[in-house]
Amino acid sequence: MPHDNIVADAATRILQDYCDPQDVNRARDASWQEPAWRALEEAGLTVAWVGEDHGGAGAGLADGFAVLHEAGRFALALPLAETMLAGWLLERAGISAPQGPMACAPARAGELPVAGKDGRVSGRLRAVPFGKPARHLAVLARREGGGHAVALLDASAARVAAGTSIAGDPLDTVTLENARPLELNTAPAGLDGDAVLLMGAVARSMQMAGALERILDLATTYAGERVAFERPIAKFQAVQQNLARLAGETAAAVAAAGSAADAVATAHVPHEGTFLEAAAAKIRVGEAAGEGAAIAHQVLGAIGFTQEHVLHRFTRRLWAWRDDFGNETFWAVKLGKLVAARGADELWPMLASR
Amino acid sequence: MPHDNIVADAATRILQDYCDPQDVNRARDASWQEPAWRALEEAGLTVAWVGEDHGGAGAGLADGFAVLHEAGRFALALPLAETMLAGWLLERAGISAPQGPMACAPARAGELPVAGKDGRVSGRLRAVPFGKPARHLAVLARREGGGHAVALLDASAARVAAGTSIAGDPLDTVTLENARPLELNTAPAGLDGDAVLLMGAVARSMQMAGALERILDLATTYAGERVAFERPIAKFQAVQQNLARLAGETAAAVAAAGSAADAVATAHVPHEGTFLEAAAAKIRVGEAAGEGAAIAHQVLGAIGFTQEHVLHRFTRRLWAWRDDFGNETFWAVKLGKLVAARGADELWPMLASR
Amino acid sequence: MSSALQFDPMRLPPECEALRKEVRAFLARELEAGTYNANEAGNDQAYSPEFSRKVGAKGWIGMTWPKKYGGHERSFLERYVVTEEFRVANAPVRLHFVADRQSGPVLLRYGSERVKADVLPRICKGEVCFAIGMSEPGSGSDLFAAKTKATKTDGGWLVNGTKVWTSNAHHAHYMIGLFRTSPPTKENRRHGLTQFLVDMKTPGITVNPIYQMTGQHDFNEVVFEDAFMPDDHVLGEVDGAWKQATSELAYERSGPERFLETFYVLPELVRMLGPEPDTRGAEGIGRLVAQVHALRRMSVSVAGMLQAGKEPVVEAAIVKDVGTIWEQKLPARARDLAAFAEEETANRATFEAQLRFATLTAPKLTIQGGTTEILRGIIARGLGLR
Amino acid sequence: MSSALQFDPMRLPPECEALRKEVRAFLARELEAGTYNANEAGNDQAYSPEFSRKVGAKGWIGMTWPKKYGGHERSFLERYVVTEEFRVANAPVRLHFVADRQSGPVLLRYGSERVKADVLPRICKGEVCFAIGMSEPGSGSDLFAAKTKATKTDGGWLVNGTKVWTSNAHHAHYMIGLFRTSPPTKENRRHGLTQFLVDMKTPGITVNPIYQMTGQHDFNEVVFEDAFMPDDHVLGEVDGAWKQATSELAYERSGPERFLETFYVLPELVRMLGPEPDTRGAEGIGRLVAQVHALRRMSVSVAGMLQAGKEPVVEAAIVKDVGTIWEQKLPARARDLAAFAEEETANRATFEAQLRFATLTAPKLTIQGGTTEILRGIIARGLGLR
Repeated sequence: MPHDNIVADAATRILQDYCDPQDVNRARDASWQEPAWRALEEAGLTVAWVGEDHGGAGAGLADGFAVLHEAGRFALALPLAETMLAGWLLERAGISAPQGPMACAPARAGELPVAGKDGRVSGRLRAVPFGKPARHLAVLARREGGGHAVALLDASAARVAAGTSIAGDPLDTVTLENARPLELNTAPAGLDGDAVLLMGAVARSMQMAGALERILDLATTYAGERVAFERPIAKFQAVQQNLARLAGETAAAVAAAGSAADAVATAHVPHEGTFLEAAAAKIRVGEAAGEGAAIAHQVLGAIGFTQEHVLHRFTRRLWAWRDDFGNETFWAVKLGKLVAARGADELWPMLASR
Repeated sequence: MPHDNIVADAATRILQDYCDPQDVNRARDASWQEPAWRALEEAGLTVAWVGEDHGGAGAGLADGFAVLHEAGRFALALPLAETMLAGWLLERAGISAPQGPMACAPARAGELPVAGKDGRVSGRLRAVPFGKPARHLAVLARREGGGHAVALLDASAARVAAGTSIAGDPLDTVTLENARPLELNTAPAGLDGDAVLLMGAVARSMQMAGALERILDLATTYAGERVAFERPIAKFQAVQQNLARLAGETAAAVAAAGSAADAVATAHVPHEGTFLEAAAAKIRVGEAAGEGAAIAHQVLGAIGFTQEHVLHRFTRRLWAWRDDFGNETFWAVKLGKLVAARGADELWPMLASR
Repeated sequence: MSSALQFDPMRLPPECEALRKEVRAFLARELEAGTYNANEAGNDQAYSPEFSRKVGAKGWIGMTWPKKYGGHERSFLERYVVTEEFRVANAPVRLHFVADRQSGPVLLRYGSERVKADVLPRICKGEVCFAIGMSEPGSGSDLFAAKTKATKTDGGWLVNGTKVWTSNAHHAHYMIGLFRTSPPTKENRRHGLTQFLVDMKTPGITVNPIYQMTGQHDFNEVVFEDAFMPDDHVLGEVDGAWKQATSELAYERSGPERFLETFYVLPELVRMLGPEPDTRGAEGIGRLVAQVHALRRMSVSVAGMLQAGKEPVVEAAIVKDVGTIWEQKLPARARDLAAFAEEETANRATFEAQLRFATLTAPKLTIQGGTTEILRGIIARGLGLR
Repeated sequence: MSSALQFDPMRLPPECEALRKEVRAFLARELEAGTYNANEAGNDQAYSPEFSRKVGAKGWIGMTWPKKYGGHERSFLERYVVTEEFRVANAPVRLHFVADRQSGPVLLRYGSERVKADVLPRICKGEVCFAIGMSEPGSGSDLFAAKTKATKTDGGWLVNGTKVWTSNAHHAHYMIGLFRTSPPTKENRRHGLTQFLVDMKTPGITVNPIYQMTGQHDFNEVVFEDAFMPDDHVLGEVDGAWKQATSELAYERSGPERFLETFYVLPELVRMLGPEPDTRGAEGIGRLVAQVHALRRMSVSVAGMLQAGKEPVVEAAIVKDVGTIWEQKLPARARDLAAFAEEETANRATFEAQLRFATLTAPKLTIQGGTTEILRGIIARGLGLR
């Protein structure tokens, strides 16, 4: 998977070496995780979005999104996106990022903990991806008295109720009760709950686009190999038409996610265009995830829903990721309200401005 | 199209003789209409639902629905359903039905004219099918002071603004301003605006089911005849899969409409089960109309959207009929509210009771 | 041809409604007694010898079969009611369901007298679990490519080869297996396969699990190494299985289990949206209810035709095609509609667990027992296109 | 193969945005002046010599062609902006659009110098309307089954036969026709067809209207009876049209007109639902906007690749497939979403007229210029499946 991005190339090499989906799927335990994480960390990828003066790699947003695209292509089941997002959040507030896996919150709409005047943070955060394995938490909080703050917390400061996503990855409820952060800084203007969701939405969109590319590969390859009625099923028009639809969904996802990532990466300050792009990406990629996973499973048949086959590593993460940082419906209502408020005559100019 | 219903058989013979869709489509004017209408009238079909003592044929509800099924199979563009519905409404209130075409109102939710204490009727009725060509109108009105009344009006008592449906059939706005009815009787208990919509919905469902059966025939026959890439397109798996889907939509429509007609015909008094059946029919048949028309057009290609080909007589009426007497969305909200009010544990018993 | 699609408004006769009450009372008692948990997602897969024996004792297995084989000579419509009530209740029918639906009827039609007298009464008692050995590593939708070989030997046959995707094989007492007894001929590639009743205790049979992405164990690989099948375990004509394959399919395809597989999500969604949903929620529920009502009316209509001795092959295939697509899409629709439900709704945990299980199960609904593409091919053939 | 699907986040360069302003100002003036009516459903089909001449004078026809043929040597991206703004404005481009999009590029590539010097400058002035003569009564999707025959004669060819579904033929000054000059060969059934520039004034050509179910006249039957085509009207290789057919298709397929055909319904829906729609309305609008945004970003991406000299055949086919399905379903979605709009909304009449026209137009969007099935076949080939 060649691209013109040396940061993403580095990620690809590590993922190929340590996180091959077939190997991971065959692994009987989690022993692959530690060396894989170490390699990602040593390459600076986990702190890609942290400035060099805050202990990070200082990669651009675009490079980081390209890394997440790769992570999606490998159905990576490590908190890389989460740690990167946490790093981004800390960096925005000028807080140095620690080593080790982090979780970033809120990942669900309408859930902002509160930072009291004493600097302690309280609140319940549901559906936090990789909350349990995180060594630190980066949390956006609403400040008592107004404004927002970013808090870095040691995991021990939180009560974490472990859960799992439909992919089997950690999806946890984090409860903060007067938790004392390691650091707490005022969030810059514009960094509110929606801004965190937006960044998370684009990250997940890139991961999903990568996973969709891979299931298109898997299904296409399988169709060329699997024989039924004395010829490869790829020769059946019904299979061809299904795979063409899968290609269409994948293309829409790649285009929407890539465009949103580019928009976020190049916007000096977030604006309505960035919002349109991010919302549209999470909606359209989420729709493609549902449709695409269904088509891939239909093409692969029985083999595709065994544990043994690698397909489920991708499809289950597509089903999981579309729910994080606002699902399609959440963003659609938000986007629809904006469009309606701007009015009919502004719709085309808004689209054409992108 | 053999069935075990002599009333419907009579309708079939007349429709074959006077209203063959190919002939009607080729006709340069409306001169086919008058003899066709006369034949239907002479056979008593237009007043099928009027008791013999009120000048009608006294056919059962089931027979009448079977006639409408046939009318749908011929994409009949005459006010047969409307006149039958009007006759039914008059009969329910013990009013004798006149000869000639009638319209039945309301056909749209939330529009009930008011019958004053002086017996005069006022109100605006939109989207009344075949309002303009009707010689009489049968209208359900809300009585000042409570209850409902059925009014028989001479067409001259109303102001009718002519419109057309997407099928090119009359779809008119009828305005009544202190109109003096020829007759006005109190409606029996339970005969309210919803009851008229419900009866109309089942009538339209039967017409649509018939039209869907016919477009399945047309598309299947065409696929067997049309050659592309040196073989009939019926031999292409993509065409086969499309036609199988069309068969599925048609089957669902036939089953849902037939079941609702049976439920209405056999219910001594309307009950929740009748409502479920009628609402479900209009919803499911309306969905099948949209899907089915799209598939048929896709199979027939360019020829299918010429005036010359008969397909549009069916598809345009499917698009029109699904809007009359409440569209899918209208009934879905109504049905959904009922189900929600009854509660989750009553859902299955309700379904299983049918 | 198409106007021959028959879906008459069949109504279940009064005796069915009496039976329905009895079934519901039985299920309520068992639920109360803790025999099973209706809210446990995937519970319908559960294998419960205790429960199946009770069902057998009620006379609800082999309901339509002759009394001389332990059956009850009741109507297909009565069987329909039992099936749908059990399905909707998520009752644990795994042990007896395949035997009741598919295997028993095959034995009735093609089994030797000895086999019928031996096996059928035990099925009716709820003691016997069946598996179906059709698919092989190289043959899924294309059953007639099967290679597992039965070689004639003294007094019977020796079987060698491998079946895959065999549901229940790890529980099953018997399998109905499709084995190659002759090569296909030039004129008829479907020639040469024979159906056998396989006693799963036969030496030379190994069952290996194939786990699903849901984590469940349902599929198996079944390996045959010189496994001996006595002559009277041949079902029907040697080399002639292709003539026997289709007649049972009509009710295998059109039963209520063909659109109710994920139904449990719908009442839970209704519960979550509460008694006064907004327009969006009400519309969503209304459409889903209309669709499932239409499916049930189609399915009951086919049951009526079966009861009348007809063979509605195309109608049955349509029920399965439209039904499995519906039950497959239901979880996605429910997910959308639940998006704005209150976070703290009492049944949220139940709903989310069921939705997750339904989402993971959904892909296989349009594969198992004939893929969408195969079904649509059958429908197309019925329309005269092939 | 699939990971080669390229949809980079192309952004239109600044000169495009300046141009966009100019185009919008022009359209606003023409609208003001009454040259056309943006709200008239189906107006995009309108044939307006006055309007096309003005567009030509602005330099917005043949924008990417060499100046020596009257072109303007601007970028594909600039042409993209003009196309999408005209499309969204429902501007009456029927006279020049086909010539600009398809016929001109064919002439540029395969026309004789004399033909190019004669015809292209007149296209650029907005004076010349083109039709495309491909389909025949016996050949629709399968272009290579064409039978209309061109027989060699002194100094040219005599054409006999019939083309159908020929859009614009009743207005057109020229047609690009596909005629049989030799029989197909055993090895290559696509051999033997030749493209010609047809002057529609040629004696022996009769145009008969084929009315559509919308009531519109767009299609025609074109009958050739010994119509003479001079030798220098042959485009490209005699018998070798099959080599020429695909290279233009990428931008024929991926332009903004491939997903904006019914777009006019969407702003009208937004207007009807008002500034504060309920959750149901907001969700519906939001999803539709997300989908059309994604399509436009895909389409712009392909335009960028074309500008860079690439031939993104599969990507272009995907844009058309996904785009036409979207624009086809838009009217149905809008109908659902409008179901609870206030009866007396100011724009109801406009919305309903547009919705009706869009509903009637929708079926042909997945037929014209390559059916969904054909497009998906092309995509499948690109994936390496065929």
